[in-house]
Amino acid sequence: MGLDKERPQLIVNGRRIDGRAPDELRPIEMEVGVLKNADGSAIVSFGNTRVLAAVYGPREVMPKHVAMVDRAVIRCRYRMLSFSTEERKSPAPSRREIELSKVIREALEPAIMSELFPRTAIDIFIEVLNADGGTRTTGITAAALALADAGIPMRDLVAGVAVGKVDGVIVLDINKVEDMYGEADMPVAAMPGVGRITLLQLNGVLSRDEFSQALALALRGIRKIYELQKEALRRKYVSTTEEV
Amino acid sequence: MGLDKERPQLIVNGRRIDGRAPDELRPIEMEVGVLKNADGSAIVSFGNTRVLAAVYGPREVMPKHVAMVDRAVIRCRYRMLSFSTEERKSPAPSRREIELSKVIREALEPAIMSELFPRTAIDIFIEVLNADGGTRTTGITAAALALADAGIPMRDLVAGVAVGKVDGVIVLDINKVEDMYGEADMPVAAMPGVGRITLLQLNGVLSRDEFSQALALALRGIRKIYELQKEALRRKYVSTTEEV
Amino acid sequence: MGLDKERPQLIVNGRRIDGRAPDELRPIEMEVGVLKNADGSAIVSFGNTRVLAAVYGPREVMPKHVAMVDRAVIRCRYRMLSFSTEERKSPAPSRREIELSKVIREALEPAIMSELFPRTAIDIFIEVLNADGGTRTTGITAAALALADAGIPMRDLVAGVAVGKVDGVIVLDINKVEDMYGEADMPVAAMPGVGRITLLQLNGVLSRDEFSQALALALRGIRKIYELQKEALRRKYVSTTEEV
Amino acid sequence: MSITPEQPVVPKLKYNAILNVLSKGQRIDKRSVYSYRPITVKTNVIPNAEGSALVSVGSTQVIAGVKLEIGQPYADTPNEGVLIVNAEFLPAASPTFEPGPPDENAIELARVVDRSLREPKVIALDKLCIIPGKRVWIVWLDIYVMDHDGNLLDASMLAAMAALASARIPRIVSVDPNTGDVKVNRSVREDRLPINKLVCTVTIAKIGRYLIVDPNLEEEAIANAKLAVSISEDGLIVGMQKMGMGYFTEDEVKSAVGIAMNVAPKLIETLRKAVQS
Amino acid sequence: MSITPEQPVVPKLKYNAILNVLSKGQRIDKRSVYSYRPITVKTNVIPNAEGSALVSVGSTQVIAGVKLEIGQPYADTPNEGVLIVNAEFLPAASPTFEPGPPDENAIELARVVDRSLREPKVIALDKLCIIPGKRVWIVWLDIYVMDHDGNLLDASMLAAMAALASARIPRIVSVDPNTGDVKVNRSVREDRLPINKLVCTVTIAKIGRYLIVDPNLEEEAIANAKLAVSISEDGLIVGMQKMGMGYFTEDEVKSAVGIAMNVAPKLIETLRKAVQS
Amino acid sequence: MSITPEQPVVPKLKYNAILNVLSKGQRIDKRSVYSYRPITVKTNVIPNAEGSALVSVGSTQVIAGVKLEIGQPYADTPNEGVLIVNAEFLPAASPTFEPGPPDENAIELARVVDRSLREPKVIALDKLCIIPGKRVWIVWLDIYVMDHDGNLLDASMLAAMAALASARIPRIVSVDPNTGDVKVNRSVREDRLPINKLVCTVTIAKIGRYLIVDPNLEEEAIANAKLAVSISEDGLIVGMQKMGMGYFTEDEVKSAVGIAMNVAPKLIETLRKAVQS
Repeated sequence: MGLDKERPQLIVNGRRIDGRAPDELRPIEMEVGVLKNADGSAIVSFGNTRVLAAVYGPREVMPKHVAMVDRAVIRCRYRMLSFSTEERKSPAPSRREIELSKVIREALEPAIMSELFPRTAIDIFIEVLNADGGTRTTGITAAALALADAGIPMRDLVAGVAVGKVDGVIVLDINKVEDMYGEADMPVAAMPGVGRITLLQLNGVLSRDEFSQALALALRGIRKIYELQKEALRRKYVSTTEEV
Repeated sequence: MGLDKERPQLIVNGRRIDGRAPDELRPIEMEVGVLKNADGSAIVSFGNTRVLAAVYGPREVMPKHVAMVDRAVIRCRYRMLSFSTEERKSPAPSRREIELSKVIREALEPAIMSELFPRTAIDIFIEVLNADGGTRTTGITAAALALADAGIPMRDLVAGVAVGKVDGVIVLDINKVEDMYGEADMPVAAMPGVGRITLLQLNGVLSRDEFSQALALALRGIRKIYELQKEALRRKYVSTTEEV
Repeated sequence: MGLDKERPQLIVNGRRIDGRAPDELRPIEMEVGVLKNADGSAIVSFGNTRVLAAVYGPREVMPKHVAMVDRAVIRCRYRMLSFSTEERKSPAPSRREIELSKVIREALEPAIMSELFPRTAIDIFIEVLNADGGTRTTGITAAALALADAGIPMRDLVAGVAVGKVDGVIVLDINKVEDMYGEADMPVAAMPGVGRITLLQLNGVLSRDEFSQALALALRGIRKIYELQKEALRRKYVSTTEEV
Repeated sequence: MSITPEQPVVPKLKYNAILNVLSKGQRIDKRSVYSYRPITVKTNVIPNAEGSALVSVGSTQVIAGVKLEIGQPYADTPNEGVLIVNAEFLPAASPTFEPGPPDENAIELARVVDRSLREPKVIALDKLCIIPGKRVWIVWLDIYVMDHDGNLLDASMLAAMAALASARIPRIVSVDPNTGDVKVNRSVREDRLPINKLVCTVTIAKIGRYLIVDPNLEEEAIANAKLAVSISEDGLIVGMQKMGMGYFTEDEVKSAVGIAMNVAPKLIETLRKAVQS
Repeated sequence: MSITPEQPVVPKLKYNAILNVLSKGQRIDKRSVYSYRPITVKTNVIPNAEGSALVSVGSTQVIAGVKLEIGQPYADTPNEGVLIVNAEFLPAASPTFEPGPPDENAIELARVVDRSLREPKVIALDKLCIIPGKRVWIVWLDIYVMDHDGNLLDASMLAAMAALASARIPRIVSVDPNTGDVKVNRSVREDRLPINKLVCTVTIAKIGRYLIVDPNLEEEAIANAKLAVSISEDGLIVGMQKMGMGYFTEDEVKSAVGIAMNVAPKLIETLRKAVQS
Repeated sequence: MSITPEQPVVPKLKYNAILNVLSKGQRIDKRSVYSYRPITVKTNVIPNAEGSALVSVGSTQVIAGVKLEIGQPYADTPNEGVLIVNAEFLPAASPTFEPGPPDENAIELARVVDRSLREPKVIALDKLCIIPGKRVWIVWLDIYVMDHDGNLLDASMLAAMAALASARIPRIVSVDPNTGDVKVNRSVREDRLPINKLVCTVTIAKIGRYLIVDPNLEEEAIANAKLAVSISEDGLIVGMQKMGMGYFTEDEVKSAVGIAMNVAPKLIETLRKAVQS
């Protein structure tokens, strides 16, 4: 995590730098169906982290040779808009973005019933509008909503959150400052309804006990986010119905 | 425009920096059929601006999926050779070259009877040999000759010229210095025989009246260039006939 | 070849900077069949120059339009690993690597009976593990062994070596220091059994007599390398047979 | 290589319907020929950007952001800040957009916006010098099209202008004129980015013989050509770009310019309200 | 765009055979479920590299090399050296690998190795400063996969670690703190690159319901998912990465971590022997 | 990846015709086997270039230009200018050339020209130093093939040599040895670029068993292989490159070198005339 100089104290009187308790999520907002053209879309915010996800598909695959005879191919791109970060991000795809596109795809694959749509593609675009920690897990949470909004059959929603260790304390939903100066950052995504962990990364140092504790905290947080997802979809469904 | 320091006086006693009157074209040279391999080619000079255009087609399209069932696709590339500018130009395609390739293609499309050649491509290569202002309009003028030289049916020739505003005066066929230090640069292309404007850009600031005046001046200049084009084609036709 | 400052004396008492006589090869090692997956492979060392060659094919061509109806296409890539040179080499393909891939392919083409395998590809990958002069000729020598190891029918093996002129003396198998400070570097490859020269480049200045002398010396060296190649293949064949 | 784009398929029936209402001075979405769809402008939507705006024009959505960084001036303008404009069409915005670097359409859009800002000196770049000849503010203006329902240029110009006019400059903590070392505290933003005047573009599409403003996606699909006219709040023409495979007559061009000059003040007013709030 | 990869075709018979022996706590190549294939580590195989290692794990072969160059530190760590990790899958290594820049799999591998080295401070970067704020050693770590028979990550991590731990720093001949000019004599190498601790990764594959370590190519082809756990010689978890299109339950994750912690000391021991010699 | 190129289809009849005349010591275009097509060299054709030349060899046309810019020397030659050679085959030049960055043929051509200039020290780079170790002239030599009717290398070498030998250096207005600031007035060109000697290449093609110089496009299509020999005006061999998928015997190589040495003086003479005028 680097940047030792001027390292701020991250836990004061049991409270975190933004006033949260260790096991407290940031304020979460979810809006489904925000774009006209995309088959499904959602914007999700965890505090100042704000991510747009859009889904097209199942649709024809171009080039054709990429298609699979027994399932839809999932294509996924995670990107940070140039102005989403403190220092302007160059628009050229970074190695980080390439890796995250892969792990996010692998976090969503287990949930999508791609076997129902052979020879098609399902395209997932995740655009980070503003980055303040936890962008990949916020992106997964938004992508799951966009997939549902597109009417793509899923085994369960996928929700994600990053836990971490800061000033020796295991905390939920770390923000950018905690990520930068903390001892560990551990993004986790899961299908809460069926108990399946679909993304798990650790960037930092933990003992075995700390790891178990962090994983349990992440899964508790994910369950809360999952409830918010279901509510957001219900809201969309209700409002659409009302419009009719 | 920029570069305010050491800005030269551009109009002295009603004459421009190269001695021309405001409504005077630079010396123009046109040579048609300068390459052996290309189906059509031409070199056109407006003063020190010198541009080569070459045309291949109608010919088979590769890759095939680019072809259109009801017309030929027009492909167009505008480029500056590395040594054509005062500072060496990097050979990587610049954003400027990409934009100009598009607006030049759109300036030529209305003239080409592409509906006669479905499933083929007509390729237009414009190479700026030396740049002294007005390269895109010189390139369009050369490309129209190369298309005619290739025997491609056209509704009319296309001719172009850049007008501008320098030291408050609306002038015809601006050169590099006038472009750099002037108040406005406005490239125009048209099919003079049928009164159709096919390219129109303004880079600079004009009042509505100045704009009307500039547009009229451009169209007058274009008509003169058009006569020179027809003469150059006649010359080519006569000399070819004589050879036979 | 540049770098005049601190130029070392390259010939002292008729001996070269590494103690060799002018017509002496460096210690040469050859090992065939070093990889499991490749159809054929070999590692060859000339002194500290160490090159891996791997061959796949004849195999299906992708993309299909690259295939030829009357022969196999040969695809060849020469590369230097990042840590193979004194200053780290950037992994982006250099113009030098692109040229060498071509001349190496053209050095191997005459030997491969590609007409036996129409509509297929034979892929040759040459990876320079450590560079100390003569990497292209060491690569050709290794590639010929890998092709033989892959069971691809050949008119003859191809072997190569670089000769040079250092301190006025024509020498065999020049190393990096001799290449850098010498007057000429001349890589040669040939099919010794049939007397065919398949690669010939000169980087430096030679009189006509010196050139003839250098070429003759190269061909003598190549004949020795050729014997070592045949021995290496025999060794592989014997050990494989023994295993059975 | 610029290549003839694939023409969107518009059913004959649709085409006739559009032309038919146009002949009555109307649009298929009930608008008059010279009016815009509903416009919304939300500023400061991106906390990490020094300025930002999310603009919708009908269903078209564009987001623009401004990042300010310390850098070197161009050699020929040693005492001025630097403006760099980029535009990208997000693949989320349309089923026909593909991921990858900006194509010729996005590049053209960015360059038209750039010229429309640069020529009338919209940003007071001369006030963005920190150490003459050495250090100036670099103004990165990035435009992303999020949802494409036609007339991307006008929406992009509104977003760009609103993002610039609402941007604030981070605090400069220290300046060492000898080494060129400039320390910035990004968490505190102070003065507004200095803006000389507001500018908008008005895009006029030609359908058959009719001229309309703010074409939506269906109208663009059947338009012969478009003319974008950039106009500053003081009523000058500050840029122009003919787009598309068709042509205009001299009279059509003059009409289009007249229409644009009539419509522009409303757009400028919308901008002014958005950035004052 | 990351895209669902082509699934290798594994005959049903093979699949059943592998599962069948697994159900008896065995592997098709006779190994036990938690044991590695034979490992060899050869260091200093590349004379031009400051450090290098050729590692084989069964038929999988990886070569790693370290180049040390003088460069500038990052602005936020002015007194520390810089580590840059790259990985490439050579087209020689597998019929499915294509020439070209690293794909997402190679990039992921490099980044997992990078994090596993960076987080536990494997290299004492603070000892690689030459002129504070100006000149430091840049540690270029390049990993090339030469032959692919499964479990590229663990083999790559072993090669990376062995190359670093056997690297020696070229002699610095002169340093001018004012100009930042540093002269190096590359033909003389002196001190070892300072290493704080050894680290390895243990990759656990899930096949059906079974967890195994060090999957070979055939096992990887039928594995649902993999979990790589990076472990330092002092027994801490210093990195983790779930890979593949499947999932793990919470219990499976905990089991995998336990297995990794049991197996890691043997890998660390292998490394220690290789770099001491 | 270098890949076997598509072979141009040459009708058997044509092939036999060419071989038949060759067996009589003749060419299909009436030339003798060791003679060139008509050569024209026009210098100073590009006002913005410091040096330029348009060369035709039969219907083959090549344009070369020299741009001189102020830059930094290489670390190992601190007191010498820098030469950078690029070549591009314009898509205008042949129906088979595609737009895009230089392919392996263009890169090979540029590198052969580069070596033939560099090895015999054609340019007196030691006279192009402005501030030792800091500022030198960078000589950008760019070669564009405009029309391809065979033997691109010899035409390119002629154009390159003529462009260099006719180039003039812009006036240096001021030099500040401390800051490295060099001011140049590009509108005034003064001294010639210092040239030590003239160099040309002679390309010999092998068709069947026959050796010919200056192959045209049809002859190249059926040639087994080519050997380019670079020769300086003082009669030394200063470069060599075997090209193509065939081979030469030792005797053929020696014959080719002999032919090249006989023919070169005429090319040098052509160059001398062109650059003196």
